[in-house]
Order: sequence, then structure tokens, then C-alpha cells
Amino acid sequence: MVGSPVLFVAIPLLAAFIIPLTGMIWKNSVRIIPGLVLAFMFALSISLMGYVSEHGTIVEVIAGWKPPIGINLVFSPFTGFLTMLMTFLGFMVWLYSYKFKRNVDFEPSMKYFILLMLLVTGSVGIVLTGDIFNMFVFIEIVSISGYGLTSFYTRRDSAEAAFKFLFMGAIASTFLLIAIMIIYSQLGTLNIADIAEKMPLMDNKLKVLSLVFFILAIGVEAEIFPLNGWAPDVYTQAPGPIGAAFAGIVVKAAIYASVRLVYTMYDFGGAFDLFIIIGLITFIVAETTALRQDRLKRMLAYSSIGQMGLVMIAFGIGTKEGVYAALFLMFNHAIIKSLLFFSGSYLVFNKKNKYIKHVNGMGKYLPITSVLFTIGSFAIIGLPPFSGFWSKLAVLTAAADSKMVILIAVILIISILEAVYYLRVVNRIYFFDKKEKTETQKPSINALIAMICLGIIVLVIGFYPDLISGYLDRAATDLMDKGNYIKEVLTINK
Amino acid sequence: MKIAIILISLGILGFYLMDIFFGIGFGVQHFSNGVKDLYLSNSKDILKVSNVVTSIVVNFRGFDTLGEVTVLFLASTALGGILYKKRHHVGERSVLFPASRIVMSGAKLLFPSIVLLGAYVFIHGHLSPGGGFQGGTIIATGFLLMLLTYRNYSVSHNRLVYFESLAGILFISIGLVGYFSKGSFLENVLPVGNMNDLFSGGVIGIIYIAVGFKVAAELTGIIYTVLHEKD
Amino acid sequence: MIYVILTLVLLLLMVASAIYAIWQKDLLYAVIASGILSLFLSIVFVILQAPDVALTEAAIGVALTTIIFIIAIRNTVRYEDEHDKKKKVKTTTK
Amino acid sequence: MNIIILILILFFLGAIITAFSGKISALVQDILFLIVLVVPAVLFFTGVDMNTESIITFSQAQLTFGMTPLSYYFSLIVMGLAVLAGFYTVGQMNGKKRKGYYYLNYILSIGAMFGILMSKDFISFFIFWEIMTWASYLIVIYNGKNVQKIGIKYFVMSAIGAYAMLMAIVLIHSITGSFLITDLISEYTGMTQGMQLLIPALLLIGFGVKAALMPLHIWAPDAYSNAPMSYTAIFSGALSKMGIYGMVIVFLSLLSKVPEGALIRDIVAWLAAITAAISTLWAIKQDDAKRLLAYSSIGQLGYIIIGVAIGTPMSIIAGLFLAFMHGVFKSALFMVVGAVEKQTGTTDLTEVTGLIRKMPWTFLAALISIIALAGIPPLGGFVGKWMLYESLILSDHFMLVILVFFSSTAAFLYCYKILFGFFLGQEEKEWAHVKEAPAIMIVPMVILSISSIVLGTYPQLILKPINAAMMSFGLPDTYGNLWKESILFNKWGNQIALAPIMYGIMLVFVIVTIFLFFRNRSRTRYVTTKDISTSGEIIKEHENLTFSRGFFQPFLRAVEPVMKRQIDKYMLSFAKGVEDLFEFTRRIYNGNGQTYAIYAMIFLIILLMFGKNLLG
Amino acid sequence: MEKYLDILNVAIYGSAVLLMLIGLYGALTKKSLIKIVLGLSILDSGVHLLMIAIGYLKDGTAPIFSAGNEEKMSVMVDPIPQALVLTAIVIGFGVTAVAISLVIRLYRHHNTLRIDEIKKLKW
Repeated sequence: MVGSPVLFVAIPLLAAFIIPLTGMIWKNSVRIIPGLVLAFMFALSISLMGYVSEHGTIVEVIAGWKPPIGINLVFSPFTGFLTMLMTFLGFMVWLYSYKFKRNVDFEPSMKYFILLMLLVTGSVGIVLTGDIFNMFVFIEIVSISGYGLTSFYTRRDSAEAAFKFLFMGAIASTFLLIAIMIIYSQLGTLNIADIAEKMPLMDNKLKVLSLVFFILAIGVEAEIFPLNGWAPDVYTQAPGPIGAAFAGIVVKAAIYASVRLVYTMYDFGGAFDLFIIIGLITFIVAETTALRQDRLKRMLAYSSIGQMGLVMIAFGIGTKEGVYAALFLMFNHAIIKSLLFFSGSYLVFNKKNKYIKHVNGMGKYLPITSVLFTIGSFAIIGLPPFSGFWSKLAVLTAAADSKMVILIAVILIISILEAVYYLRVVNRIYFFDKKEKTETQKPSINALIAMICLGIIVLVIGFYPDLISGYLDRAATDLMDKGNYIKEVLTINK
Repeated sequence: MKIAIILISLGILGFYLMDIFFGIGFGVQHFSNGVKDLYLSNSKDILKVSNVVTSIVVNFRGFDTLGEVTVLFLASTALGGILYKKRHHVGERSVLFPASRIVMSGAKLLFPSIVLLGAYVFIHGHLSPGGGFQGGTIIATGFLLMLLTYRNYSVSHNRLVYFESLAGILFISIGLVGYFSKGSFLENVLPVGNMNDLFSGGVIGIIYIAVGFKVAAELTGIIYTVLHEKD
Repeated sequence: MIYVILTLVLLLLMVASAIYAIWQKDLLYAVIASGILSLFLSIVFVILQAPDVALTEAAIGVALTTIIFIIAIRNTVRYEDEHDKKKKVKTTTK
Repeated sequence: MNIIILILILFFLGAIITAFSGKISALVQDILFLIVLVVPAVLFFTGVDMNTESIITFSQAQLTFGMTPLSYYFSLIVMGLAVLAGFYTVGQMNGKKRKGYYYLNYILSIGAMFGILMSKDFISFFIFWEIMTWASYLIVIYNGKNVQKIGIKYFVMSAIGAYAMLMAIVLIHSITGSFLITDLISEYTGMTQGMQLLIPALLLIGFGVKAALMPLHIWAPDAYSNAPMSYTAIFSGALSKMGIYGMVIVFLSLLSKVPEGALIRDIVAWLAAITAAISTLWAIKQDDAKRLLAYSSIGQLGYIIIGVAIGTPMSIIAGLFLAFMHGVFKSALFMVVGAVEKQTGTTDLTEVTGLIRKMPWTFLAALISIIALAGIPPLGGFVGKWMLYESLILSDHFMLVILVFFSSTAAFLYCYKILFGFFLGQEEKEWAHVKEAPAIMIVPMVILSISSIVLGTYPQLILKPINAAMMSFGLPDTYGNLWKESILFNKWGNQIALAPIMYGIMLVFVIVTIFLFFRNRSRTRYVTTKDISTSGEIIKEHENLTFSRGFFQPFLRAVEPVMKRQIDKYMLSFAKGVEDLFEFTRRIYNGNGQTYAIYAMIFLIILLMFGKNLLG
Repeated sequence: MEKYLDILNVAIYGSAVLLMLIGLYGALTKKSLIKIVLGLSILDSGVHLLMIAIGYLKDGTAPIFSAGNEEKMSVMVDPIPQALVLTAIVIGFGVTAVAISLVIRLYRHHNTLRIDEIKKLKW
């Protein structure tokens, strides 16, 4: 084994503490070190994934105490897949914003990169940790770096967005604590595997209520319907790449948390139906709202929320095919939505309100960015031969196998709306005339590389989905096998 | 209307919460084989730390503490970002009334003792109530006193950064030393000593001191940033 | 027995100061009330055999949170009703 | 490497290379474009036979490619038209902007159509179907006019169809566990009755959109007329046939096997008949040649669908035959309109007049194609229509016959209009400079017109593949026995029985025409159409008094009540209403952070109160 | 003693829940941003009290071993909630500090503290 899961947390934190010191000596180090760390995390996740696929789950304990006592990190095919995805996106976001922040002062740019790095770290921590209170701590890390990143631009209305986020986040974290305490008071443990094992001992009423509090708390980050008021504002006001980071990293971590609760910790069958209901409402409301947006980033934000609803639906199907589909959707959504945010923020660069009409005629001025945006739009609509098609097909197949005919119909009808609003933008890019005289910003070389990387992934996965389907399949098997998770964690011989 | 909805929903929420917690009961323990006893006995027998809360915070659940320190670090970073303005105005302050001479000299007298108290609290974190957080906070309140009293009292920003970063690096390095020598992050690498001894508990004392410095520096930094925020 | 009564009194005071903090239109008083709440809370923590938490709550809840709120009030408005904003400008600028 | 895969790769790589070769030179691009179209066609006709099958395996699905007799028949249409229209395109697109974009999507859609025909499983079918959809969508909006309205309308309707199809596909997969079309066919009779109706219905919605069946046709007039004419030739001639292709499979291999299928077949047949009738009326009303032909296409597709839906062997032969013929003559007509548009800059029938001397070859192509379209013997259209009438009468669908006959007769009106509007009438000074279109555009038109004539005389050229296709569905061998079914054919090998008589009539007609022409030639005099005595009234300048205006005014007034109720108006207002409804859901996000927190509390309360029932 | 325990049961949990509800009420109804943040911090206090109360054991002692009570493990109150609350308090302070800085910046930007007037971002 090369390295260990704990390095996913230790190295970025070490770097975060070192950066203020090195920044005094060499100013560029504050930009470069986070990139190196994120690249390291990505490389580490790949090497660990290789190890995991041969030798099975890695359970890493902290401070040498076996799981019920100490905190443990679990690097299984499932968590490892998400880690790989998140760290990759984190690196892409860094690459994209490497020069983007050049015109910003030294101190804010240092803060930006530290916060970005810790945002990724926190999300990875949520995914890897095997302890619910530790998960709470990581959720707070993600939240606070999210608040900081959202309000990065002092000239926008970003503080308003960040405050809404913080308001919801604070309420959520309170209820998360209550839920954790209810479980602790009944079972006397905080370890997820241990809780899962002892869960049948718990009183049914308390079980229901604690799950309710958990759903409220994690739902805020997972952007499920009535709790996602903050999300569009944050996506709009945060710097462009951070929107991608939220859509691709933070929300994924939150979805992971809720999935871990329902699939591993609790033993309710009805929770899956709840997932479907919540996901469906989120999906419908978000997509219909996105249809009527006049600002680009807001539209992307609602679309992102809607996609997360779809992921919830896929997880709610509850079969292995459903999990496979959900993971595939998460992967695609992370890649494609990042591509859209990246290219979209150059299409409306320097415009105050980022109206959709500002993209008019950009196909002539920013050809590559426009093409990438178009590819992203087509992919997220689910048109073949782009990658979005395969995930949509997987969701529908999984739903059909579970005989959910009406669900399929609703998903497809709403998908038409999605197609409409994306194509409206694409039409504007190519077939409308640019009216205003404002300057367009050519993407810097690093941003272009990041976008092209994502675009290539979209195309490659579209033509050859088997590149990742092995990972997805193993991850889905891993998530469905609750007993194995408990066994792996509790019987570690360290 | 809105208020009525809120009151009704709060009422229902309160009802459910009370229902839950009366069910749980006060002063009784529901679980038989929880981790509590393991923590108590391990803390006593293996770590030789008398304050069990400290051993939990620093060792058993040291990862939480690392996260917590990171949260503070993030808060001060985010705060600096949120309130960042281009012009630096060191020396200007927003405290409205100049302090009286009595307060000034009193503060001067109190400040060393507050710092000393804080240092004591975090050094003895594994023996008595208190520890890095408490001690760090106490030191920060000492700086707060000075900042409030003296119009031109300024804390060197760089020095705060040094303390903050070095303490953080120390914490993680200890963890990494444990990882590389014993195979597990934050694992104890020093002899544990005897119970109720100042030098007991292995790395716990060192980590708590690092945490103390870090928390003190971060909280001071936060207050300093907010305090110098003026239109 | 005496602890029970003391606890009850403290809890009562806590709730009262919380209500006061929410009810009071003058934000400065409200913040002070919430600081007092934290003080009582830390005593309750001592009674509940949690000295570490009590220390933390006393230092953070009573001192730091309160002072941060007060700084915020200094930088913004003192009264909840902003009709008093102009009055505040008059009274507080030196 | 399998030859089908090779052709597909050639198409898709060639599309991309062609798109970017415009950077080198326009000529290179044109040549590449033609190569990419011609080489696969040659490969197809020489290398592909019924036995080539290849499988690409993914973890989620298996893509199986192979050819069936039916797909061979449709491939003939697609490949032939693609090459002919390709040459035409090079001429028409000469000097236009965004040529790379246009070529890219042109080749992509041809490749996708080929892929659809070669797919033996639903996944590859759907993939190519969607590629075809978005490639054609990108061409529909190529002009940049009204993209938000026309383009979105086209895409939404296509998406409705495609998603209905996708739903059917996943349902099929959940039942049969396989995506193969043959597996669906073999397991169809064992399904529950609900599924037996639902799956064909969903598939028919999907195919019906592309085939412009009545309630789903609303995209067609706009999309056909908005795309460049060189593509509309493909659009109407080949792309819409993909819908027919799917329908043939559904009707012949699914619905004919269960008794409930008769209901759906009748519904579709009736819808198609109504489509034919109404769109013919609409075509008569149009003053723009593009829109006229677009409506005419919808009507013609209606005939084809009727033939396919009725399901007797004769009617299917009629439908498939008409499908080929429609591809031939309608493409030629669209090419004619495109040529006129290129030379004059407009396609308004009331503007352009008297081009017969300027563009004789174009006129010839238009004349022959229109005769074929109207179903006048001895051209191919006649053979198809005759068989259709006969099969309808023989299978007791008298009401349908009346409708079809009505619309077929009414089609003469618009046929005449387009011929007259463009080519006959007075010569205007305005169009004095007009020249004949370049040869590269003329040749495909002429070839298509000649094939109309040839197919009218020798229908067996395509009756043979039709027969093979039908035999693959288990229908009796009709080749050589068609005389048993239809009085049109004689005993000796499907010759048209009446051919000598028809040619006789034709000869008389031509002679009379020439006679009249020479006799009246001396009496013709030139007047200008825009200088008409107005009895002292002052004409406003913009008032166009060309005789082509208000063509068939009394007739239109007679049918006006029928045409007032436009289905697309209802559908558009429905869509608008839905979108306005979403304005309300948007108001949920009212911007106040506190309200969001209250939502959270209400959500929590709901979960607390009903969580127990939900989670159980 | 049972009776007092019942009183305390009602009183401690009751006041903790009451604190939470008061805090939530303040956060949900008050228009002033500072009041909202204050409400959130009161909400936090209530939760912390709740957590400590759950860890309490009847007649328990603080979880600190001293020379005298090394064997009295069974009467010690639960140290874990205390450790958790310690973490939660510090995290809560971090959140409050960020919230306050946001409030200051919002005031700078909008020149008001009323939350219903700060809604430029909507729909």
C-alpha cells in the first residue's frame, strides 16, 4: 500500500498551516502549494483505488484505537470512488482558478486557495470518516470554508448569499448535533459501523425522529427541496469555479452522508421511498424554476439542484442498479456541471448581473469555450453520444426494473424542460447577435486546459462508458453490502 | 400569519423534542456496552491521563480536535477574507471611549496574570479541568482586555501567523510522527509516565500546548480583525 | 437538595435572560443578556459535573462571543428598529 | 473490422475532419464532404449483406449491428438521397457562411440514419436516433432565424418522441432483460395486456413525431421550411422515413400479433388520413413554396402511414413504395425550390414569376416531380397511390378512401400553384437577371426526376427489395404474384398492365401541348403584372397585385371553418400556460433568508409528524 | 431523591428545549440580522445544555481521576458528550464569528440590518 487514507486529511491541513509562512517568503507558493496538495490527493486516491480493488477495503484507525473507541477512516470502493472524483475536481478547480485570481491582492488570493483546499479536504473527510461526530466536524469545515469562499468577491452581493447559507447551515448543524446525541444516548457509540450493528436495539420512535433530524441537517448541504433556498444565491455570487466546486464536491459529500445513513446506519425500508419523494419534488421544482431564469449561473444552479434530486431518486430505488445509476449520475454531474460552470463564467465574464442574454453571439468571440459549453449542455440533457446519456439510461433502466413506470414518465417529462432551457442558451451563443460593446475575456491557458480536460472526459465516457463502469459496479456492490462494511470496520486487527 | 405558523411549528417541534428527551430520561444511562467505560478504563490504564475529557479530546478523538482547530483556522481565514479591504489602517481603532487611567493600569497588571493562568490551564490540561481550548481562550481574553483598553495596542500580525502556523504544524507533525513510527496517525510515541504526573499521557500534553497556542493566536486574530473593522 | 434548588433558579434565570435577549429592542442589552445566559449556563455545567465545558463556555460564551457581538453593534446599528438609526449616529459619534 | 462499423466510423470521423478542413480551403472541404458521402455509399452497396453482424459490448448494453431486408430497403433511400443531395449541397452552399458547421451536421445526420437502420438493438437505435435529432436540430436553426421558436419547437417535439421511445425501451428491457429488437418480437405475445398496448403506443409516439403524424406534426412546417433546402431534401425525403421504418417494425412485428393491436392500427390510420387531408388544405393556403412543400410532405407521409397501418400486404407494399417515391420526388421538389431560392433570393410564390425561360432544367425537374407527386400516370406516384386505394377498398376502409381521395385530389391545387407561381406567367424585369442554377445542382434534380419516370414504368426495381423485407416479417411472397392482388399489374413479372395505354395518353397530352404552344405563340403579348389599371384608385406601393396572390381564394373560404382550429395553436398556448405556471414555482425562492429557514422548519415538522408513517 | 430527579428531568430538558425554541423563534421572526445571529447562538447554547444533560449520571462525579477516586469509574458522568460539547462550542464560536463579519459587511453594503430588505438575490 502506498500511503494511507489519513493523508487525505493530514497533508492538506499541514499545507494549510504552512502556506501562511511560505507566503511571507515566496508569494507564488500560496497558489502552487494547494495545487500540489490537490494533485497529491488525486494521485493518492488513484493508487489506493488500485490497492482496494485487489485487497479489499482499507480501514485506517486514528491514534491506534480500534474502531468503537477511536475514529476510523474507511477507504472502500464506494468511498474511494467518491474521493477520487472529488479530488480530481478539486484539482481541476484549482487549475482553472490558478490565474483567475491573479488580479486579486495577495492576501485574499492566499485565503481563496487555502479555503478551496480545505473545502476539498472537508468533503473528502465527510466521505472517508467512519464516525458520525467526526462527520459533523468535517461538515462544519466544509460549511465555513464555503461561507468564506462564497463571500470572496467583496463587490458582489456575495455576503447576502453567504449569510443565507450560514443561516441554514447553522440551523442544520444544531439539528445534526441533536440527532447525534439521540443516537449516542441510546447506543453509547458514535462509530457508524457500531451504530449500524446495534441499531435494532434502538426504540423505533427515537430511530424515526433521529433520522428526521439527520435528513434535515444533511439536506441543507445536499440541497433538497425546501432547504435549498441558499444554493442558487451561493452559486450565483461565489466565484465561478467555486460554483463548480459546490456542485461537484460539496453536494456529493452531503449526498454521500445521507446515503450512508439510509443504506448503512438505519434499517428502514421506507427511507428509500422518502428518498424518492424528496428527490422527485426537488427535481420537479428545481427544473421548472430553472426554466424561467434569466441569469446564467442561477439557471445552472437550479439545474444542478435538479440533478441532485435525480441522484436522490436513483438512490431511492434501492437496488444495486439504482446505486450504480446514482453513482454514474454523480460522476457525470460533477464533470459536466463543472464544465458548464467553468465555460459559463467566461461567457458572462465582466458582466454585472450575468444575464443569459449576455451570452449572445459569444460563439464568434470565444469559440472553444462556446463549443465546450455546448458539449456540456448536450451532455447534461442526456443526448447521446455524450456521457450524460449513459447515466440517464442507467437511472431509467433501474427504475424500470423496479416497476416504477410513473416515475420514469415524470423524469422524462421534466427532462424535456431541461433540454429547453439549455438549448435556449446554446441558441443564443451561436445565433444571436452580440449587442453590447463590453469586452470579452479570453480564457487563460490554465483555465482552457481544465475545461478541455473535462470536455474530453465527457466525450470519452460518452463513447466508452466502460472506462468507469468497473469502478461504479464495485462501488455499488460495496454500498449494498452493509454486513461487510460492519465486519470490515469492527474486526480490524490493528 | 407568519408568526402564527412559526409559533405552531415551534410548538410541535418543542413537543417532539420534549417527548424524545423525557423518554431518554435524565441522570440514567441507557446503553450497557457503550464506549464510555472503554474510554474511562483506557484513559486510566493505558494513557495514564487523569482528565478523561482531555484524553478523549486529544487522543481517542484527536481527529475531531484537529478538525476543530481547522475550523477555527478557517473561521479566522474566512473572516479575514470577508472583511478584507484594500487599505490597511493599522493603528486606527473603533473603541469609542478612551479608557480611564485606572482601567489602563489595572489592565496592565492583569494581563500577565491572565496569560499565566491561560498557560497554566493548558499545560495542566491532562491533570485538571481545562486544556488547550480553555487556556487558549483565556489568553485571548487577556489580549482582548489589552486591545479594549489601549487605543494603540496592536498585535503583530506576522507574529500571530507564526504562532498559529507553527502550532498547527506541530500538531500535525506529532500526528505524522505517530503515523510513521507506530503506523497510526496521532498515536502516542512518548512514554506515558505516571498518573497525576505533569509528564504523563505521552504526546497529549504537547498536543494540548500546541492547541493552546493555536487557539490563542487564532482567537486573538479574529478579535483583532473584527475590532479593526471600521467604516 | 440545595443544588437542585440552585439549578432550578439558574435554569429559570437562563430562560429569563434568553427571553429578555430576544425581546429587548436595544441590541446592546440583548447581547449582554445573552452573555449572562452563557454565564449561568457555565455554572449549570459545573453542577452537571462538566468542569471542562464550563471553563470553555465561560471563556468563549461569556467573553469572546459577547465582545464580538458588541463590536458588530458598534459597527452597525444599536437598535433593532432602524428608525432609531439616526439617533444612534448622533449619540455615538464621540 | 466489420464493414458496418467501418462505414459508421467513416461517417463520424469524416464529419469532424470535414468540419475542420474548411481552415485549409473551401474546395478541399467540398471534396472531402463528397468523399465522405460517396465512399460509404459505395462500401454499403458493395460490401454489406444480410449476414454481416457485429456486436460491441458495454457493461450497460450490447450494441448489435446488422442488416435486415427492411433496413436494406430504407438504406437505399438514405444512401441514394444522401449522395444526390450531397452534390446539390455543394452547389447550394457555395460561398455561404458556417459551411463546416453545416457539413458536420449533414454528415452526422446521414451517418446517424444509417446507424438507425443498421441497429439490431434498441440502445444503438436510440443513440443514433438522438444523434440524428440533434444534428438535424442544429441544421434547422442554421439560418439563425427564429431559433428560439422554431428550433425549440422542433427539439421539444423530438424530445417528446424520443423520450416516449426511451421509456418504451427501458420497459422492454425490464421485461425481456435484453435490448435486442428480435427479443422484443419473440417475447411480445407473452407480455401482460397493458404492456402489449403501452409499449407499441410509446414507440409509435416516438416514430410518429419524426413521421409528422397529426397531433405531433406541429414542428414540421417550420422546421422543413427553415432548414436550408438542400437539407430539407434529406429531411423530408429520408429523415422522416426513419419514423416510417420504425412504424413498419411496430405494426408488422408487434401489433399484428395481438387482437388489441387492431385498435391502435385503426387510430393511427385515421390520424394519418386526417393529417393528409388537413395538411393538404394548409398546403393550398401557403404562399411560400417552402412551407407549401412542407405541408405537402406531411400530407404525403400521411398516405404512407395509412398504408403501413392498415396492414394488408397490398397496403404495406403501397406504403413502402410511396415512401421511396416520396423520397424521390419530394427531394427533387425541395431541390427545385432551393435552386430558385439561390438564384432569386426568395421563395415567395407571389413574388417570383416566369422563370420557365430562365431555368428550363429546373422547370423540367419540377414538372416531372409534380406529376409524380400528384399521382398522374405514368409516373411512380401513380403506382403507389393506385395500390393504396385498391388495398383500402379491398379491406373495407371506405371512409379512409374518401379522405385520401379528397386530399389527393386537392393536392392538384397546390401542385399547380407551385408550378405556376414560379415558372409560368409573365416575366418580370425584377427577375430578368436570373440564370439557370449551376450544373452540380441541376444534375441531382434531373437524376431524381428520371428515377420517377423509371420507377413508374418499372416498379419491380424496388418491389423486389420490398418483397424481401415483407417476407422477413413472415408475410407471403408477393413478388411475381402481384397481379393476384392488384389489377394494376399483369401476370408477367409485375409489369404495369396499363403502361401502353398510359404512354399513349401521355403522348397525346404532349402532342396537344406542343400544338397549343405553337398555335398560341404568335398571340402572346407581354404585360407587366404590377402595372394594372386601377380605375383611378391609387395603389399603395407595397400592395402586390401579382396574379399568384389569393390563388384559390374561394376554395379556401369554403374550407376555412375546418382550418380555423389549428392544433399547434392549442399546443403552443398550452406550453405557454405551463411556462407561466412555473413562474409561480419560481416565486418560492423569494430571496429572504428567513423564509428559507421557515421552509426548513415546516419541512422538519412535516417529517416529524408523518415520518413514522413514511419510514415505518 | 427520585422526586427531585423528576423535577430536574423536567427542568433541565425543559429549559434546554425552551432555550432552543426561544433561539429559533428569535432567528425566525426577528428582522435584525444581529438578533438572528443572537438567536442562533442561544439555539446553540440550548443544544449544548441538552448534550451535557444527556451525559449526566445520577450522583456522578466529574470524569477526572484524582488520587482518591481512581476506582470509582462507574459513578463518573459520561465524558464523551463533554468532549463533543467542547468541540461544538468552539465550532459554534467560529460560525458566530463568520456570521458577525458577514453582518458587518452586509451593513456596509446595504446600509441596513433588516433581513427583509436584503434580498437582491431572488427567483
